[in-house]
Amino acid sequence: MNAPTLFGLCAAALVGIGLYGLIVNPRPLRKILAFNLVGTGVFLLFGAIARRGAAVGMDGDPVPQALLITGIVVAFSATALAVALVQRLFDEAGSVTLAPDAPAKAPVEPPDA
Amino acid sequence: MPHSLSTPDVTTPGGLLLVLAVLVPFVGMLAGMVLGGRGARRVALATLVAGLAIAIAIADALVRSGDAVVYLLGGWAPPLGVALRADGLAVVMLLAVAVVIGGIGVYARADFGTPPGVREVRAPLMFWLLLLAVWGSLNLVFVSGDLFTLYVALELLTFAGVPLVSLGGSPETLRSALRYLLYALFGSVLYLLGAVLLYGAYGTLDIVLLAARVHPEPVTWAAAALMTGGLLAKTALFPLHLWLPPAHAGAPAAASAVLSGLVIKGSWFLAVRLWLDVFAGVVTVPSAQTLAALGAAAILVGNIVALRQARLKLLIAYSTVAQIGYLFLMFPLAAGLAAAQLDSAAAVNGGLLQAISHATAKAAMFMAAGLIYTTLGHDRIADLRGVARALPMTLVAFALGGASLIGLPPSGGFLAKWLLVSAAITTAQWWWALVMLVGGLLTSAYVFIVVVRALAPAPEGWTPKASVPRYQEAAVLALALCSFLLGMAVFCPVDVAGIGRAVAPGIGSP
Amino acid sequence: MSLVLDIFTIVAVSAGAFFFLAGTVGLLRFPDTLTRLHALTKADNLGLGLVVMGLLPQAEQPFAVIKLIAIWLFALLAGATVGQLMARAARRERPTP
Amino acid sequence: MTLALAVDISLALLVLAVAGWIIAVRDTFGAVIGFVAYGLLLALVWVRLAAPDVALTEAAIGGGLTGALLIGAAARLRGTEAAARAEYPGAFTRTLAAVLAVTVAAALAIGVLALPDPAPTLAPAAAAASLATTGVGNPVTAVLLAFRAMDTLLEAIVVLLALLGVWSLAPDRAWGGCPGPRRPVDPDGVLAYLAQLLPPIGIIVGLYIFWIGADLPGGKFQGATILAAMWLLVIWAGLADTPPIGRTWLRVLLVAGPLVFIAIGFAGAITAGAVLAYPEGYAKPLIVAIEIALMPTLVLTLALLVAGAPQRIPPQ
Repeated sequence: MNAPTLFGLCAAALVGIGLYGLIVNPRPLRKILAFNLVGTGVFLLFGAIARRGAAVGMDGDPVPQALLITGIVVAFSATALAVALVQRLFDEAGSVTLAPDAPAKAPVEPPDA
Repeated sequence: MPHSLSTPDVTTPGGLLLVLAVLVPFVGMLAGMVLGGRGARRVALATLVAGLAIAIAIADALVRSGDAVVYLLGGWAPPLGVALRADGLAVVMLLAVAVVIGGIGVYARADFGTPPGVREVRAPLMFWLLLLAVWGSLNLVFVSGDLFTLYVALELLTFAGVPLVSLGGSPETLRSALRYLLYALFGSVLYLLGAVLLYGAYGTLDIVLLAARVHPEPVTWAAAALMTGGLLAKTALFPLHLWLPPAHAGAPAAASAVLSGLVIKGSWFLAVRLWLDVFAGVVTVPSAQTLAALGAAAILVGNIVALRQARLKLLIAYSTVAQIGYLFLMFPLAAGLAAAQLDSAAAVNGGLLQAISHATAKAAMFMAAGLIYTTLGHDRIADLRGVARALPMTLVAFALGGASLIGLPPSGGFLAKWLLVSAAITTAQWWWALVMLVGGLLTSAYVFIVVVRALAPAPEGWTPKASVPRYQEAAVLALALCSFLLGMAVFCPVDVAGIGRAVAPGIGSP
Repeated sequence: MSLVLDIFTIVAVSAGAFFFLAGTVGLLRFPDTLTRLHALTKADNLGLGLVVMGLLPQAEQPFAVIKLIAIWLFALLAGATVGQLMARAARRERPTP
Repeated sequence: MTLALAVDISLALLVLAVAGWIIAVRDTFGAVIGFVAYGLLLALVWVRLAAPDVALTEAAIGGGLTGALLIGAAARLRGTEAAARAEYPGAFTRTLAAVLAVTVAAALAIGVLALPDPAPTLAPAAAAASLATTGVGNPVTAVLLAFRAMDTLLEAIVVLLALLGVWSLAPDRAWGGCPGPRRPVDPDGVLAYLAQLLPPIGIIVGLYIFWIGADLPGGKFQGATILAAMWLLVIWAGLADTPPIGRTWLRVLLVAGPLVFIAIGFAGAITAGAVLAYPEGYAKPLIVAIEIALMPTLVLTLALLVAGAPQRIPPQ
């Protein structure tokens, strides 16, 4: 067992933990947190792969490391958009439930119907 | 070894056009953001023209050279660099999207203007900027040859699509947008996971290099399953479709057209790209059958639920769920043809045609529903009386779009389904043909109901709530005609979609 | 000489780690927000200070010394500010009897 | 080696424990606090994986900015906690989710153990190419701005697009106004004190991290995050307000970075034979120029993403 393998396995477990939370927890903010856990698991796996690619005096493969920076920034942007949506939903509706209402009444029926 | 994209990695003539196809819409978005208000709309409409010209120029370069158009960004060849590649499939999609975006742009000109006396209004500005962003992202999905760049493209598409859903700002649309965002993020993170595994196993993210390196082993299967699963969630294939109908039906009509006609095709196209080009030698016929089985379920469930809708926009949205199903029937058919040593291009072309004819027809139908809503003040299907009198052109467009969805000749939908059905019969997979037949019957039922209701005479003294500009109706009709006449593509002298795909793709072939 | 410095490093870092441990135990065991904050800020600042002090002789360049001290100062500043803010929030939520 | 492995194992276990706690704990606010700690632990993991650039990014963005964003939201949504409790899915869904999660994790674990040895790597190619042509000492920066410059350009567009998305959530009446609520000024408050003391130092640190990025770990994203944090600190202390999003200067600064990037990219098509290529000998100055142009864009975008949707028209 070496560090890349260890953290690779850790990444696999993180993805699992995050996926479970993403599906099970009904609160949007917790889903966003869980999504971030899955995301970090994916990044960690990529990091472990980068570390395995150490060669020619480099401590790791620079290509995945660079892509990781991009990935982290993209994940942050996604989180920001999701949080803004949750807050606006809270401002408008007073609650943030995601429970799928009967889809048929998505556009509210006007009273004269 | 099936290796369908066999182009050498050098920049080809016209390669620069691919960069332009991706960046010009984004430059338009950036410029529109600075100019704001009316400036944004002007920039967007100018970009629509420029982008269409670029797409046509790329098609010209492709047909002229008879091979894929390639551009090496920064002059760096993969695996270190990133290549843009457009084969026939990509170019057909580029062209189709440019046309549909153009039609939507003309239509939206009326709905998303800045009223006089105001410097800038939120919804119109956002619509034009997001429209350009959707376009740039889709073009990137079509031409990028790198799995990570494709991930960024998918995220761009999500970030452009989600605000379109909540453009109206009501709690219901916000909720749909949030649900959509969560599904989409879930999908892209699974996709990225697969891409990461592939890099770990094969040391490249480039599609062509990967295609040459992958071989059937657990890592590849895991990557294929994760990426496909993620893309299915983003495409809203049954049973991951629940986010789609409320999201697409709640948006403004032009935004619904973008979302339903175009956005979901991005992730679908990527799934096709992966299955035909990267995983061709890895995925098995049973897995392709599974995809198609989900597609078949989508066709049946989507159509039946669509039939039960009371609202026109929701009906059209559920019909999208069903039509997505057809898009996935091509996988086992292409595999079956390849396994029988036959040219699988027929099935692939069928799938591609289905994507294009649905894009045009669905955009036209959503926009038609928007015009009907404006005219009547509601979109209850039970009460569409007077539409035929007030909006004859629009009703014709709706019917033509519906005909394409049903698959009546000479529509694009007809040709698509004909190609798929004949592939199904050739490969002795008659059950898919049966599903398509039943789906067509159900589709014709709800299109028929809507048209008949709309043909009913208006009550005495009824007047439209608002009148719509003639050019909006013309834009809708033009898109619907595109879809209806797409079947004429059978007379096209060159098989454009097949260019740059040297070896016929073969799922499951050894 | 280097042996003396190494021993100093070991002693100081160990002492720092002990204070971190004590602070963590306090965080978990103390009854209310204010006492927990006390345990956290006091023990952690002291712990970090000792760790930084212990590491100073191991620094290879003068710039690294400056960076280490800066890290400690920033942590002190952040800890003090956050401690203040949390204490105020705690007092607002539950006025002292 | 065994000591290092012991450290790694405890770190991995700690990360997993915190992750599990984030999912399991009832109180969302607590989960968010846990997430910030998780981000810092992950930064340590990145150091252990010899990825200092990623460690800096993770600590600054993954832990810091994301944490700030989520803490604010969790505090506002505290009242909805009780209502959500009734919505927990039943045992069937939970079992299904657990099966799916375990399957995916197991598949990944098998994948990790089955990765080829020796690992395929682009490090030699990157080393050769970056020494030969870019003149940038930090190979990660060379990847970001030379070999895969397209991704970095698109990423700058991604953050901007996300900001547009956040802005699109403004109520119509607040369009063109200031993001976020107005923070009360508390001149004697400890936060205001910190907001006066820290930014000068923070700006120097941020610029330093940005500047060394060409040759050492660091770079524009990490530096920009620190600068954005300083700005947010000043805003939260009530010493300054967020700028109204209708301002032309703001919009120009927001798009300037990507536009300069694109312009230099297309100039490469003429001077160096390919879009996003750099002419011989000019690679480093041009890369630094792009980074400098991207810097204000990133600072503003990152900070405004945390600040949220416009909420109010400022009093004239």
